[in-house]
Amino acid sequence: LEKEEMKSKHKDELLRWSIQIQEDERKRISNDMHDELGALLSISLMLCKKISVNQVYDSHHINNLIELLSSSLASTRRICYELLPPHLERYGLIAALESFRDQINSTNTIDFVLSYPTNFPRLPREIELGIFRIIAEQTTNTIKHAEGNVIRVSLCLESQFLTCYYSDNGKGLAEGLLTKGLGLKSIETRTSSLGGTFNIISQQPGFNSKVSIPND
Amino acid sequence: LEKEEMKSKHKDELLRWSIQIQEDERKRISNDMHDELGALLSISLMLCKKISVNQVYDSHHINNLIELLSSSLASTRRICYELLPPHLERYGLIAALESFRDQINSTNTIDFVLSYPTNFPRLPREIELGIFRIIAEQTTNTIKHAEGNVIRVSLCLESQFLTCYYSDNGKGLAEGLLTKGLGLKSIETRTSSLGGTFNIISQQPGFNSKVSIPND
Amino acid sequence: MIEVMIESEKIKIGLVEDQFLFRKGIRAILESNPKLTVVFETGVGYDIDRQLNEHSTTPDVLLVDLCLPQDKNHYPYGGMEVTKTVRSKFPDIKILILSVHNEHNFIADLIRHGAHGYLIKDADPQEVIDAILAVHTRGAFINNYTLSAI
Ligand SMILES: Nc1ncnc2c1ncn2[C@@H]1O[C@H](COP(=O)(O)OP(=O)(O)OP(=O)(O)O)[C@@H](O)[C@H]1O
Ligand SMILES: Nc1ncnc2c1ncn2[C@@H]1O[C@H](COP(=O)(O)OP(=O)(O)OP(=O)(O)O)[C@@H](O)[C@H]1O
Ligand SMILES: [K+]
Ligand SMILES: [Mg+2]
Ligand SMILES: [Mg+2]
Ligand SMILES: [Mg+2]
Repeated sequence: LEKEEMKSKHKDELLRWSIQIQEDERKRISNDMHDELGALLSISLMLCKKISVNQVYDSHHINNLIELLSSSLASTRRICYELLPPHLERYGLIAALESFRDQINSTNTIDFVLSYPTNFPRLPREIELGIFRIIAEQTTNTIKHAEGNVIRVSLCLESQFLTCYYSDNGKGLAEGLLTKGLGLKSIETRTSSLGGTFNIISQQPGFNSKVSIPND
Repeated sequence: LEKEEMKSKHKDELLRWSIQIQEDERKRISNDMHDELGALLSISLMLCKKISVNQVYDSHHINNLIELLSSSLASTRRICYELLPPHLERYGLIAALESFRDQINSTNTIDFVLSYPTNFPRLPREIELGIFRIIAEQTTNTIKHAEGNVIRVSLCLESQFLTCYYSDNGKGLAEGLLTKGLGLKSIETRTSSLGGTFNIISQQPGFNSKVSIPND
Repeated sequence: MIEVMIESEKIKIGLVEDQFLFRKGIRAILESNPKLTVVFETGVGYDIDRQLNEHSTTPDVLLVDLCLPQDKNHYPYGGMEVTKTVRSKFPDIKILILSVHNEHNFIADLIRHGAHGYLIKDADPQEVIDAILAVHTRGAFINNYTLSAI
């Protein structure tokens, strides 16, 4: 019974985290939009009004405007991409991960290696989305904390389980890490909402983890 | 023990809902941004490039641009506002609700009446945010489903509890409503994450509900 | 030199795009070119065949947005669906897709379903005009990223 109580408390905790993560993200996006996009657009509008008052063609202003609008569009695309990887729903997990890998690799600072069985099938939407988010979250962590330069992700489909191994060659978790940030918490809420498990494997160098999700 | 199992299953369900709600919102915002903002910004940029090639002042293009940029800015603001009610963190729940009420009332189709005790204190961030979201969600429902024209919200602070009564004068819930949308589910996950309760009161005409949150 | 085109020799363009301001802007850009005229505009694609049938002038080239409003039963009806319908019922009309997305899978899929070209919405205005001329005279417009997608 005590064990049941513990479990129940942990579930309350997961729900609280999940909502905290959501509100955190809302705040981040809202700030991004306000500070980045909002600012760029306000200046653009001001410039335009100025051109309209002057009633002359001024290549300096127009070039400025082109630059401002290009940045606004880039930041819109970035925010959209983060919110929903565009390939995922239509073309599935593998297409989305390949595009994600290519994007990471194009920065030339990290070598992202992705492997999966051939003929990997489409899976239920929430599993595909969940696995994608979990891999993206871990990748962010590697980039932010690990000081490594290789990421390996491999997906395995065995009978009733989808397993996702993640590893990097960085400095690994500090011994006895106690303070989880929202990143690891979001991985836990995800895995748990899919009825699966998330384990950090600490025997090996670097950061290593395994996510298992039932798929039936 | 069976009751414990039911509770545990319900908690799993709440967590799944919570994540589904989050992903749904991400998708909605991403689509809004892509289709609205993305398109507006793209054509603005194209117009600018056209002006830059022509090297002449063209009032028609410039007026177009001003219209496009104003519209982009408005849509950025709308998305930001939905993500994070602007007064909440700085000025608290009451200020945010007053601003929300004024916005609803300015449409002249619904009379939103807000009441609360004088000297209503600041509460923990997650409670303020939670109550705000719950009221906003119910307001959306009234506008969408109720065909009424009055909303009453009243907040009470008693010893250890914050209570929020919500009512409208619309047609009320259909008898024996079974299919909850994400709106009512999000209210449940919120209340539950705050350790509180959400009840729909069905004896009265219109839609009536009560949310209670412990505040200690 | 001032080029004067007889109206009937201009390339006739149709716009399928749900954003009014985008239509207005692209129309201004296209019509400032003497070889082009916009003869048809719509904000929805789900009854594109009926709309084209009822319209007096059939466009030579349709500029089609990738994301369009759902049909009356709330099913998606975007550029992909418009492409399929128009290709089967109006085989002479050339289709150029316009989109904010610059994603390879989308592009390859659209070309496979018969679109004659694909442009991102913030392309250079000259590229849009080149694309229209290319699909009209040569039947296809393949720029570099379309090539790398297919
Ligand atoms: N790949 C990694 N290599 C080394 N340390 C890591 C790695 N991933 C996580 N950590 C450590 O674990 C901590 C918790 O990670 P978590 O993602 O939960 O939070 P965060 O990244 O600090 O913040 P947030 O994800 O909320 O932005 C990190 O602060 C970091 O010290
Ligand atoms: N104030 C109300 N008056 C009348 N009916 C209501 C009211 N609020 C909710 N309902 C009914 O309850 C149903 C469920 O509401 P809920 O908010 O959960 O979902 P939704 O509004 O249909 O969709 P979503 O909120 O996910 O956009 C509604 O479809 C509607 O039939
Ligand atoms: K689009
Ligand atoms: Mg992190
Ligand atoms: Mg609702
Ligand atoms: Mg569109």
